[in-house]
Amino acid sequence: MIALILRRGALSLVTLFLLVSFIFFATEVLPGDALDVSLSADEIATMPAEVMARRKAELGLDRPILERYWGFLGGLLSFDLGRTIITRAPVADIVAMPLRNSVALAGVTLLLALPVALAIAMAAAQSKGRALDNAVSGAAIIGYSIPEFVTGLLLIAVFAVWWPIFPATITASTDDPLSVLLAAAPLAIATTIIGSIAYLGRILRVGLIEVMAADFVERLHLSGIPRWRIIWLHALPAAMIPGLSAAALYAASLVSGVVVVEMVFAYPGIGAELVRAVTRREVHVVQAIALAAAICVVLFNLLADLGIAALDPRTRR
Amino acid sequence: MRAALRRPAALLGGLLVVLHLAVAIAAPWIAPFAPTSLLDAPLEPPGATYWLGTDDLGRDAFSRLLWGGRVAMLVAFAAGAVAVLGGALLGLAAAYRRGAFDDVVMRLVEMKLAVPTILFVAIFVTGFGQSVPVLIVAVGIIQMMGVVRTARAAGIVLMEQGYVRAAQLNGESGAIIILRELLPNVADLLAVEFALRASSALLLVSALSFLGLGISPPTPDWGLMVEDGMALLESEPALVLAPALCIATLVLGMNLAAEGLADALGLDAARGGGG
Amino acid sequence: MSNFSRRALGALLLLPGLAAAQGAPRRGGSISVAQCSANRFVASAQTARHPYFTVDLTTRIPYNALVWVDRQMRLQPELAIDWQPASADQSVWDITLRPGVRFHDGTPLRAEDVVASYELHRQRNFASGQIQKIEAMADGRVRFSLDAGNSEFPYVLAEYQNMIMPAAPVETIGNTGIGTGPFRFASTDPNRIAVYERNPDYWREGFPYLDRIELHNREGQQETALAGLRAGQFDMVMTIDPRSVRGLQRDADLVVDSGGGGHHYVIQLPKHPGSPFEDKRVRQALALGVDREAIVRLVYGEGNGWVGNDSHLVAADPNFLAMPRLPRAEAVARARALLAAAGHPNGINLGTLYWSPQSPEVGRYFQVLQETAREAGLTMALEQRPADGYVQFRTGENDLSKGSFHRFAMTAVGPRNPGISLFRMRGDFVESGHWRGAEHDRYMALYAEAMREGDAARRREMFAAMQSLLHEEVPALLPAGTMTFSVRRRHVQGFEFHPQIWSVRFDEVWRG
Amino acid sequence: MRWGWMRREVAVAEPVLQVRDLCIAWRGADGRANRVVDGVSFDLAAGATLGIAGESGSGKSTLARALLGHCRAGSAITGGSLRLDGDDLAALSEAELARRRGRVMAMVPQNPLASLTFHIPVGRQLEEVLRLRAGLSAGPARLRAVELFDQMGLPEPERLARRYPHQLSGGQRQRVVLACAIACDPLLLVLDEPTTALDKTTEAQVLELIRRLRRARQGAMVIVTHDLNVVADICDQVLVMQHGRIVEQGPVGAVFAAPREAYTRVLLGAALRVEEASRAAPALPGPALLEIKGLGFRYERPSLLRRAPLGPPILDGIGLSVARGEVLGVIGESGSGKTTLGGIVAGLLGGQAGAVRFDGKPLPGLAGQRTREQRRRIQMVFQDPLSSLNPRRRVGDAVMRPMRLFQGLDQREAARAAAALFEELGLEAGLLSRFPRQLSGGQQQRVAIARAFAAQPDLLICDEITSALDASVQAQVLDHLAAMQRRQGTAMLLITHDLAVVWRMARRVVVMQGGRILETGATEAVFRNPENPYTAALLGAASRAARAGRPEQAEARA
Repeated sequence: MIALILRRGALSLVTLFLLVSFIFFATEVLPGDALDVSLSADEIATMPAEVMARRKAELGLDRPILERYWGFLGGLLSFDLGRTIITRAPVADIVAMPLRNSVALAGVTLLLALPVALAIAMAAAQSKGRALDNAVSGAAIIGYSIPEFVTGLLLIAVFAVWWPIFPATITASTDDPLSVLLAAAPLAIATTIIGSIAYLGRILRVGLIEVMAADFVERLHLSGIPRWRIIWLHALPAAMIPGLSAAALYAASLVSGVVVVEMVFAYPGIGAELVRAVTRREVHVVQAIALAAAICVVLFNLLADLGIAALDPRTRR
Repeated sequence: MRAALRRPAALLGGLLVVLHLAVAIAAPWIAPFAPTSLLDAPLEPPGATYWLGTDDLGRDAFSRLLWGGRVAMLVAFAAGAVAVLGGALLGLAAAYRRGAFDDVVMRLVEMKLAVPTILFVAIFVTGFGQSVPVLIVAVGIIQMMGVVRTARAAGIVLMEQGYVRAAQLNGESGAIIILRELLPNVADLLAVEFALRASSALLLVSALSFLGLGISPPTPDWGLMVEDGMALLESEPALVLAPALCIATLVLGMNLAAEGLADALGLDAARGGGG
Repeated sequence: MSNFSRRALGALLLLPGLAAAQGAPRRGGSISVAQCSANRFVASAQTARHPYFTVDLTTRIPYNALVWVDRQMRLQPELAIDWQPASADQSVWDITLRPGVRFHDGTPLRAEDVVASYELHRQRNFASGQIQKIEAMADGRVRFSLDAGNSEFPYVLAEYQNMIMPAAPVETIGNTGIGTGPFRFASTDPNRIAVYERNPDYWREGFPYLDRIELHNREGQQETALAGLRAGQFDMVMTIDPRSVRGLQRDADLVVDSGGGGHHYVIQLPKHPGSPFEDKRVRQALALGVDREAIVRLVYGEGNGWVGNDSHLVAADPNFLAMPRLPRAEAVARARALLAAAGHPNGINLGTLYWSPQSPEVGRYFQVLQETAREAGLTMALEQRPADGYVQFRTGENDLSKGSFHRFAMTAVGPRNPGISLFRMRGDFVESGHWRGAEHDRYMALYAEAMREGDAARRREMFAAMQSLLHEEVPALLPAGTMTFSVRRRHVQGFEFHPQIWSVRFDEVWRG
Repeated sequence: MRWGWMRREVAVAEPVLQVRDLCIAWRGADGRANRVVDGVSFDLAAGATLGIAGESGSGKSTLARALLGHCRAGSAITGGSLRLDGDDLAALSEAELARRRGRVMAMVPQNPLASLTFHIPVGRQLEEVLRLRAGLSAGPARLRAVELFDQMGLPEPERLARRYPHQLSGGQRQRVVLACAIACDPLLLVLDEPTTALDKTTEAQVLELIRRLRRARQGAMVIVTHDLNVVADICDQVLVMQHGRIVEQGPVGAVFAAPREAYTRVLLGAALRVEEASRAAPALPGPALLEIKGLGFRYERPSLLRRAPLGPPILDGIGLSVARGEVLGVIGESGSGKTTLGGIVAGLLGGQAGAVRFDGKPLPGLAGQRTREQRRRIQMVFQDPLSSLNPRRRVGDAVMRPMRLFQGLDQREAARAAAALFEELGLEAGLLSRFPRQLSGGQQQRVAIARAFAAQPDLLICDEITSALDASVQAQVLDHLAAMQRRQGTAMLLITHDLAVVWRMARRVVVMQGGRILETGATEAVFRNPENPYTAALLGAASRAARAGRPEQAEARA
């Protein structure tokens, strides 16, 4: 197990290094830089060229790309994420709270969606090919087929405007306690949950159907063990195993991938911060967020591995 | 294929996709007006001339609806094809070569998982512009990495097959083995992958359009119509609901078709759709 | 004695021009405001209160500048009560500060604060680079020395970043958020929320009315902001898309305010060898062929926009010189005739026009432009580019020797005074399409003369002559523009929107 | 040892199990019903043991499950009756069946590893049956489980009960599922292929346990197997099935001694009969074609970036030689390293220790490092005929490809040569344009052989080439192979676990176990007088069916 964790760690470091380099150079080839995009057309129309050049030099934007790259890597090695280019603020300060909020949103979503997805998958797997299964899989596919922003806007129209029982947009602050923030975000959570249930339900259903066809299920059936017991005690843990890695990747992608939901509901998460950082060309913030997202992938994968190890004794050595 | 069509859900899915495709292809001939012409006063109610009324620039909403799937479908299907072809070749090559090449490919796949999709597209679009070919490549690469994993897993199994080993023992080149021996045997898998990738690409494109990174005006596009129409949702709901319904039925059709195809081929569509 | 100072002296204590509110204003209460315009800055916790890193719309909540521009684009005193050129060529200006003003922390406003503030602006603000020297003088006066004559310099003092902050080194000035404005910062969530509370010592006696303003940033997310408005979370949403106006006006609970003017777009026409725009007749044909009224009617709605005159001036500007209007059929006929004369009897393909979603309606704007130009035989393709990095993209490398030139592309233009706006058509700037030749030289000579001219009426004549030159030469196309809009619930009163969003004031807003 | 839980009194006169005209059909994806059990009838008395023999696809496993009233999804009993202890299982509801399963009838499933829940310790799995089916409470169930494990001959039953299935050996797992099945002392015990997954030594022990159970119990027992040796060992009656129908049934001794049906004879013919003379071809004189000295192999150390199991040596100190035209049999069970040996000689695996010389020159490890000529001269035929042909290509392509590659023939010449080769192997030339799935297993394997001979090799490696084939076609394939081999004078490395195949094809044999060579010598000498006890066990297990047919053996059993 420890060897596995070490191995994963080493691989992840390689991935992270590639990722950091990719983002650095990818953002470098884009037209303009942080200063340019911080100025409006009106301002550029009036700003003399020499003033522009002086400001670039002040911000270090005129240094050769490799020099900046090494500087950035050096900073990373000493756990310094750097500072924003324009405001010279520590990047860690900008990223920390939105990251917390996104992890919380992903966590709550998963926590609420998993049991529902599980129940749906079990209902469907128990009656494979019959009306209930068809209805549930159909609903899952439909849930999977509707763009998130449509779901979100519809939820707002129904539950905030026509029948105002929930807030339409989140007015809580980035650094409010999580309880306050999440309480202000019922529709945002509902939107991510709807998509998650559809996705997780599909994966779990397939896993469960597969396991229900396994030899050990047949043996138990032929021993006269009741069906509920077979499903709960024998099949379910086995079905969770292949689903776990997929669920972990999904959870990791939720952290940085709910950009649309964050935008629609103004949830103060890392996805919206990322969009802002990209459009403002704040390379260091983009880097930090991408790193955080990558670390989430690594961590969730590790959690999945641990979960699999707990469920599947064959992987423990 | 025939077995897939015997399932009612898959049949419905296939019909939806074929219908949408047919309309998209035939749009220039069957649409009563050009989709971009400013014909009349804005927001005319539905009537004999304009079946769905006019939009807020005075264009025929019905004609725009008929045209509205063309580019999105082009991007989705082309990106699906890029993803499936590229992903299959890369995945099979990784399965064939293993070793360092495999390691590099798998790191790339992992990297893609770690880079948020939006960031990836934003960098791509900012660098190369927001044109249809750029979108196809960007969305194709995003979808490709999942295919790489699937194709590699299938390839590793195939590499153990006698006919691959026989070819290796005869000293056949890697390209021959990948193209002759491996690729034809993952065709079923790739057909399902294609349907899944195309539907997921369509969703992604609509999300990107929503964020302003996807298809851009003056292209008539359902996603843009939904986004545009949201401001008028209360007074002109049809301008939002009609294109939204089109997107939903098309994606639904592709998903149902993928599921049915996978079911018929004994594959696992849900897990293929992840990653 | 200049026009400015006379008017300024007449308005020594009270700001005129703010419309009277319905009924007797009530004191107290709080409102929650959302705004949708793009904020170009990434603020951190340290800088969230700095005037450079707050949303443009909100700078005049905690801060004041020396001068304010009213809805008719006229200069009004704010922290300065008088401004006078101190040299005949208009290159030295003396400003008299309003007496008795205190910052939020209780310290009085001194000339040194203005000097320190402008040390920052001189280095950072796009329009303040012309300031060579700032000196604090006796009896609350400040002297600005410019690099050249600028008769419109007081407009610079009203620019959105040029707020007055308590003196501090350039590196740290402004971070405290302390200003002289009607409200002071209570809390901030960078890029997201700012909460302001009433400044009891505001220099405008009796103002403000409100106790508290909560500002929520919903940049680019108008639908969410409006949903919040309808759901009762917000009392007001600012800078909304003109297209939404029609629907919002139908709602009896809501009031839509127009700023009476706003931004528009410049389409730069590259004039390098081989470009179709090298030929003046093609440019003129384009100016005639684009149906400007149709853009206003379809994109903005009747009365919500205005027809441009191919200069960077907005129609709200008193110096704006409207172009002669032709019936549509005649304009198209003339455009076709010009094209035929230029050797394109069957019309001409102008290539790809690049655009960027700098405001929500741009996409529709250029679709109408494309369609109406087609009627006159001018075809073009449209290609969207991301807003991010766009200004550089349209500029290109601009190296003719390498065969690279700037692009046939649009850019947004803000509502500013002629001194800033008309300067944008200078030949060495990309927006003029690198306009060259005798007419350009005449244009720039007129500009230089106007900038040295102290008399407003004479200046106005020169500006008119410059605009006429542009009508004839069409170095760039500026077809039409929009008003700015905001929407509020009925109980929010005393609010007026502004063509320059950074000049919006909340002093007189009250809650009914 | 006491067998105290078997107290059931059964009237001997009446059969416990009465099957009449049983039909089971699968409904295919195309909607057509396909009968897999067709009109099967038999009786089984208490205390009797019935062996159901047949090859894969004969419907014997479907029949076995039906004996518990169970049909897999997609199949159903379409006719006949199945009376167990007076009830017609075909007519009972699922709930009534569930009440009887485990108590009245129980099953020992085919694959014990897959049939045990992998994430639950085996003790708890047995306790579950005891608690839910035998009605014991938790404490007694635990004690009883340990007791049962002990009776099944499992070592240290208390510790073993805490282990997970994958931590047990194959024999131990078989004993665990056996314990689960007999936990409630069922009237009818069905064992589905109880020894297939086991090596010969363990198989003998498990069969001994089953025999003991049979003696101690009064209920009836059904053993489903493809291995007639097992039937000969423990059954009193046998029922031979083919394509869902009963081909022959009767007492074991009678059927084996005088099979009435051709199919039964073929099945029996596949069994090893050492009495008959081997017909293998002699070696050609001359220097050795293949010489292996001190060959060792183990998988690579795992690098930081790659995970590879660092196993014990797979091969250790292997030395052998093959002369031109000689057939060398390599015998061993799975895990003996015989397939690895074949892979190394063929060029599939590299990185071994020791020396491999081919035609006097050192032979590089991987095929890619060998010369084109070496690659041509060494060819291989694989175990699974279907997987050795690309399902998406016509079989003609497969055979013509080496001809074009090595002999530089053009399309027409290659087609002609392929047709000729097909003819030699008894295949019609028309089959050249078929896809592999359109051919039978025997035809597929002959195509694979044709592909190998298309390169005109000097050394052919055959890895278990008959193990996936029905007994009836094995002989045919081997005959064609032998004829080709003789005509072409090709040397062969014949890797197999089936002693009958070696007996038939190879003059010389090598016996392998655990990566080492135990014994080398002339096949006749080794088979008749094995020096090594392991070889003796292999031989003993392989020839029981043949002996069962001889009267003296049948009497001895009785």
